[in-house]
Amino acid sequence: SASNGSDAGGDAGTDGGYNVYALLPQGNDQPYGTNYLKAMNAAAADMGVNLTITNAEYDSAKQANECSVAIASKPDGIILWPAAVDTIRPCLEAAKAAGIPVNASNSDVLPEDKSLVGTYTGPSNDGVGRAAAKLIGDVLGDGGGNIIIVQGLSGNSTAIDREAGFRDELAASYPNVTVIGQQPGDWAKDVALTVTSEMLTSLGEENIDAIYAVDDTMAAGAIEAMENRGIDPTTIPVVGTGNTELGQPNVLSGKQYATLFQSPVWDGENAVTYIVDAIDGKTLEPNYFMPIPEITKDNAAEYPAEW
Amino acid sequence: MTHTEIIKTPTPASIAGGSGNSASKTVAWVASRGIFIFTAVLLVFSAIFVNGFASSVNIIDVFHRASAIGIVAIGMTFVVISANYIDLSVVAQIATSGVILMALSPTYGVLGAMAIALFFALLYGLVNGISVGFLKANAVVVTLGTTGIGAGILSLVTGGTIYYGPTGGPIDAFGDARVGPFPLSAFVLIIVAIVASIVLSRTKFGFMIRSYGSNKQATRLAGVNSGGVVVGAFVLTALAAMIAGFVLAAYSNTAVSTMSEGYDFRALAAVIIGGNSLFGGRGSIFRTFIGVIFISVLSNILVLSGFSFAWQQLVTGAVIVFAVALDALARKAEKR
Amino acid sequence: MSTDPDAQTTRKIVIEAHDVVKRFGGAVAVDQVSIAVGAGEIHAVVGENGAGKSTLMRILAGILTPDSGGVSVNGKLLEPGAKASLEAGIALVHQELSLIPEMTVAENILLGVTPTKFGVIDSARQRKIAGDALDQIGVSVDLNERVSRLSMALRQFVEIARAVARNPRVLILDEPTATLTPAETDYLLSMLQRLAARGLAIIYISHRIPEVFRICERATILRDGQIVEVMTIAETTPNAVIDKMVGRELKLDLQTRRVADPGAVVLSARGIRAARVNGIDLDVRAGEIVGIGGLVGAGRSELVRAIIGVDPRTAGTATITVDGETKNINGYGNAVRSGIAFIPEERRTEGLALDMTVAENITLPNRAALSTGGFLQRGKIAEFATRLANTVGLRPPEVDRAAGEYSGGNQQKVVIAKWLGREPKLIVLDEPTRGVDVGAKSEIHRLLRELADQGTAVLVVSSDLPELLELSDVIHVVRDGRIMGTLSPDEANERSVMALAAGERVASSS
Amino acid sequence: MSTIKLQETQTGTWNRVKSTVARRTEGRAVVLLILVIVVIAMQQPIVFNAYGVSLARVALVGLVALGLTLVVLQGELDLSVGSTLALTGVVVATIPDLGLGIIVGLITGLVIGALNAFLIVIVGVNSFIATLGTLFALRGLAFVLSDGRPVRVTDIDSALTFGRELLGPLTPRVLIFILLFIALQFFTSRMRAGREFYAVGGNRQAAIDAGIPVKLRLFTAFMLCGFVAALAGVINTLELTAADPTAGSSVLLASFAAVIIGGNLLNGGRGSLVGTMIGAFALGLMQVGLTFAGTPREVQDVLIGIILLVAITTEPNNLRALSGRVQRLTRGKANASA
Ligand SMILES: Nc1ncnc2c1ncn2[C@@H]1O[C@H](COP(=O)(O)OP(=O)(O)OP(=O)(O)O)[C@@H](O)[C@H]1O
Ligand SMILES: Nc1ncnc2c1ncn2[C@@H]1O[C@H](COP(=O)(O)OP(=O)(O)OP(=O)(O)O)[C@@H](O)[C@H]1O
Ligand SMILES: [Mg+2]
Ligand SMILES: [Mg+2]
Repeated sequence: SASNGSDAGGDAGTDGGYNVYALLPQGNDQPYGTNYLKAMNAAAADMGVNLTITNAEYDSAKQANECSVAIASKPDGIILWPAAVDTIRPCLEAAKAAGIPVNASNSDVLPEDKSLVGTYTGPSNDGVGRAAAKLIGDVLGDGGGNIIIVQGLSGNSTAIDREAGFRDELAASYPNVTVIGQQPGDWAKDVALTVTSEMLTSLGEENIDAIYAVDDTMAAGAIEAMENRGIDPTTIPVVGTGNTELGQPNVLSGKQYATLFQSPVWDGENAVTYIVDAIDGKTLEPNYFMPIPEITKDNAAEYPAEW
Repeated sequence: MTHTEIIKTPTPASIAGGSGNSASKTVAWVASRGIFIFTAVLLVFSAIFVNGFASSVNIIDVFHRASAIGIVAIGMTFVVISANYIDLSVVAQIATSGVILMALSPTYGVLGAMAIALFFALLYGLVNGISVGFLKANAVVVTLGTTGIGAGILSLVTGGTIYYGPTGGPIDAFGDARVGPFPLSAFVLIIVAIVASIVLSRTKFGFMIRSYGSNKQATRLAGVNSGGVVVGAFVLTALAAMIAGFVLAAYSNTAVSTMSEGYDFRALAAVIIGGNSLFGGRGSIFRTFIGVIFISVLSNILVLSGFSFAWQQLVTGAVIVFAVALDALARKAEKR
Repeated sequence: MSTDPDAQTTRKIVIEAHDVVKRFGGAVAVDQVSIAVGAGEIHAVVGENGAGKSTLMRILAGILTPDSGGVSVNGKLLEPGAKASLEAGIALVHQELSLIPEMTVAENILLGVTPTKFGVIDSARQRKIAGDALDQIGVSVDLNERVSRLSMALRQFVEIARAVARNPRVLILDEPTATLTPAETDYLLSMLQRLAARGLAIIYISHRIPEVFRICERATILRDGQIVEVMTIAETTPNAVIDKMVGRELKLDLQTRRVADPGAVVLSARGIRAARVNGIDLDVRAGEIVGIGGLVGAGRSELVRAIIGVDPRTAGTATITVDGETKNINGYGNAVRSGIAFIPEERRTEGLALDMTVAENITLPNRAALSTGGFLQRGKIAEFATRLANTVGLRPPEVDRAAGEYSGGNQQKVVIAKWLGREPKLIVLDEPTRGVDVGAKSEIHRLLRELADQGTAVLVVSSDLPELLELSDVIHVVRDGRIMGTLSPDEANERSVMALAAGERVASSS
Repeated sequence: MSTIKLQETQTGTWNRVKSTVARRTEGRAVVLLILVIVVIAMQQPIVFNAYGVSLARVALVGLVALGLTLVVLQGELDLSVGSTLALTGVVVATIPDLGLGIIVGLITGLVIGALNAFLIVIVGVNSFIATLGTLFALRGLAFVLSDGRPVRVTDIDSALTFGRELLGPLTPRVLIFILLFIALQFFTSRMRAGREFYAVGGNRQAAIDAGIPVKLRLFTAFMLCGFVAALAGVINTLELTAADPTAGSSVLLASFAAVIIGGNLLNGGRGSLVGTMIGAFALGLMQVGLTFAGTPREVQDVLIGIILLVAITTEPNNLRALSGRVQRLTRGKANASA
């Protein structure tokens, strides 16, 4: 069934190996993507899968074309990490028509498109948001309080999903917690630093009881913003996501109240594992969610940072 | 700060003097200085109406917003005034120097890393400058090409790794350092501005850049090595971009290959809002500096007032359109 | 102002200008000019460079709107704007060619009036009309050729065909023969007479008085933007016309011209070849003014530019000798450093940075002298610039004013002033007084003579024959990038120069 | 009646061919395209087998470039195409009735073009600056309207059918692209208004003097450019069944690249849509080929960067300038040694 000549990672051990396209919106241009790719390539090498990887740079039109390129080269399976989940229905239908199994990775497809994918592997971004909301809601206690959100790059679907989950969970379980400010930190520490500081200025340090930074890099920025103003970070709990090399030290030192361990390694590996299962026609659960352990000062040591 | 420029584009009409056109001359005078007035108004307005703007902590944030972009814009001014529109490759240049600083200081020490960054800055400046100055290629296209090459290679080499320095290390210390109420980076910005301003307005070289921007042919026929002048302009821009990379990296004590996305057009916007002419010749570093302050204050108060990213973009764009339209009308008023 | 003493025409007036005035900044280019031309008349408009001829024509053609006064055709006053004038049947052949380089001959001939069917170009008709126009003027050229690939002469005829194609009532030609050989000129003139015979009103501008006397019925003489007189050609003489143009008795009194005592050779060029320059040898001595004559397009500019390295040479060497030391001229920078000054043909685009001040323009070539340790010496600059401005008689001598604010003549003085600061050993001027008014012109001439007397070597390219004859100690006449002949002051006169320029003696080889 | 001969008229077919070739501006684009095709034929023949997909990519790269070319031909520039694309996409998606949405979207494009033209022609702002402003403003507007999230079209099924192959493996995008190319090529080569774009770009003063309505032509070009960008936005939205306010970020530079490689002179007056088309084919096919080969995106960026640099620095007159310098230098040496 091998239709393209590329023998990247091709391992003589398995019969020619499966040809799989991985349609990703990021790669070596992002920290997460870099480690995701490492794990993915390693897994592929083990299982004798020939991977062809694309990076659409979150341009959904580009990804759509790469999808049709993939389908045209008739691979055995496709791993799709949507650039924007709303835009992938055509890709999924085309793949289905061509009889190519597709698994979603890292960002789940919309419920109405669920029937078009074999399974989803990765974090529940919505779930990540909810977990963050729990952490913050619980630490604030029944009294609740005012919080601010440091968002990711505007329009980015992961960021959007996490925020949605976060706000839903607050509304559902923590009515006393109110979001009084939100600004994009563009996934970047320096931007997060500035906007957090500015929100502290405009809303008043005393009025802010907690900060949700959509990832650890930006959490680090938020923390530095507080330190720069002589605020003790432990007094305003910050919750991030990732347990990154940048975030973990802050958690260990208690500057960052908590984070959620999202493992690019798990993500990359399982994307490959389950596409192989899908190709082999195994019956699959609708979702294989990445375990998202809550990391705090106490257990951080047990979870070495991966990115 | 030194500040010499030809505020108006002189036309034969402007010595016609006499009746009628004195009115339009006043319009022109006001308009050509519009940005200074706006900036003043904006500052006063913000101080009075925007809660927390005047606080010392916020001044710091304004300068944090201003420093890196400002340094790039000041560098870019040399390319703009030499009538070469823009150096798109500053995006790649900033990231390159920032990443080199953070990634290599551990092994080569801070100064060693800076030296290596300097090498690449010069490389960028020379490739861009020679292609534009001697091969007479269009600057926009050339720098578009070098961006692709430079950013591509940087990303290939570093991946998306976030390089971060030890907390309290020299770079971090620089980033956090304050002089009085101001962050050190603010002084870097001001020093760069003063030096650049002196170079542009007082030195032989700056004079040649302005003259070249004003009339390439006449400058060449006066025996100036015009290609060399262009190379000089691009090298200065590259050096500024390098410094901006250092400042940006030090600010957050981190660097990553994507750290400077959007800095190309944002820097150009600052140059233009300052009222520097894209046709070259006309303009000053001081104008760019004011343009930077204007933009930084604007985004700062938009965040302070809780505007969403969407509105921030919209307002910024609208302001640029307004500023440049006014500049054009000013020139028309003079011609009349 | 009244033109009472002036010659009136009995013909039916087709086009008429009433007291038109046009200012450019301070300078009045056209001042209270009224002119009337009748059907079938060929009417000359003559005057020195900068007299306002082209400006007046651009006003007649609706391209420039006069500050006051108006233009009427068949007694009907025209709306401002080129379109109205075109529709009224006024066609202008510009002095500087105004064709679209990347368009074909046919497209250019019908530019602005392209025939269409439902917006689609009717290329059949386009080619037909263009072809007819070319036939009318009797020129054959490939209608599909891009104009950028045509010779200057051919471009000139395409321009004329373009005017004719609009079958106009009024045909205006602004120095159409400037780029033509006598044969071509001769042809053009008889062509114009044919057109006039068909009832066209033709306005004809030329610096070549004989042409005027050959085909024109009346001549309007402009000086400094004003009408001096309207003369009936049949009742006057060339000298009378020239005197009126210049406003003084113009006698080229060769006896009283400065006696040059040329010193050692300063510039020596051998076998120079370049684009449109085909092997030229040439020497210029200290204290000598060498003139280069020829028709526009002869390659004079290219010649001097190639010699001093402004444009690349394909072959040949040029050397400059300063106090006994001989250096090769490789590249322009090196030429300037070794004491050469160059005043280019295109003042506004090559000579000056118009939006910079006079002081800044003067500083440019003298930047080294005016700066220490890379820093400009502001005080020194002001003093230095003012001194030079006075030397060349810049009026007003305000060095902080933008160069673009000065009149053409004064601009040219600035261009010269900026080089005088370097005390050049060789000064090369290309069309030094083009578009320069009479007063400034004579001052520039005086300046050049003084320089020569002080031992500077001077090389002048000029299309202005009187100027060339007046200034030069020796004249090389160029044609097709070759020196066709060299004339000493006593051999040189309009006739002999023109003859060489037109290649008459070497007709066989051309 | 006598006629004079002023030029050696081109005789013989060979000379005709030579002069015809000499007139064209697409030389380097053709060379590059041939190169790409040859390499692909050897390395990734699948690019041709799956020509439907490849053409879709070419259309993706080239559609906006077609509009941009019209502006460049007049010596102007439009930096706002990417934002226009994003904004119109959002407009289309937010309007429930797809048909109505498409119409409003396209009108939006025309309006934006008119706005740009107004700033440039009436107010007198340099096009580079004016469209830099609208670049920011329109992107902001897209975010405001979409609240910074992708907007899914209401009538997904009709949108889906739009995205499917219509003619063989060709999707509507490809067909629209081809038709638009033919239309615009016809417009700029056979229609008076379009042909006069070359006059506006080649010698604006002469164009004005000849009575060409230059302002009108500028308006036309910018409005067409905005319209084409909007069209791209509409097509994206339909094909993807949703609009992404961040869309089109890469469009400007990609289209710009196609235009440049296509041999269009940025000062205007010289170039052609054919050139842009060839440029788009070269870039598009190359990208598809590299994607099939699984080449990392970074490598693709580097390659395209190099091609741009080579394309621009090898403009004939630039080279002539260079060779002139080199000659003089070498001569300098020779003389020195002599
Ligand atoms: N666009 C302009 N701006 C400023 N001054 C101008 C402009 N055009 C012409 N002038 C000035 O107006 C005067 C008349 O110029 P014009 O070209 O009409 O002279 P002319 O008689 O045609 O000279 P020539 O014989 O050299 O063609 C000159 O002093 C010239 O410098
Ligand atoms: N046959 C031609 N083909 C292309 N360009 C030409 C031709 N003839 C003249 N030109 C251009 O027209 C201008 C005038 O020609 P050139 O300068 O060579 O002649 P010249 O003898 O210097 O006359 P001028 O007095 O105009 O300088 C120059 O820019 C030249 O490049
Ligand atoms: Mg004239
Ligand atoms: Mg000349």
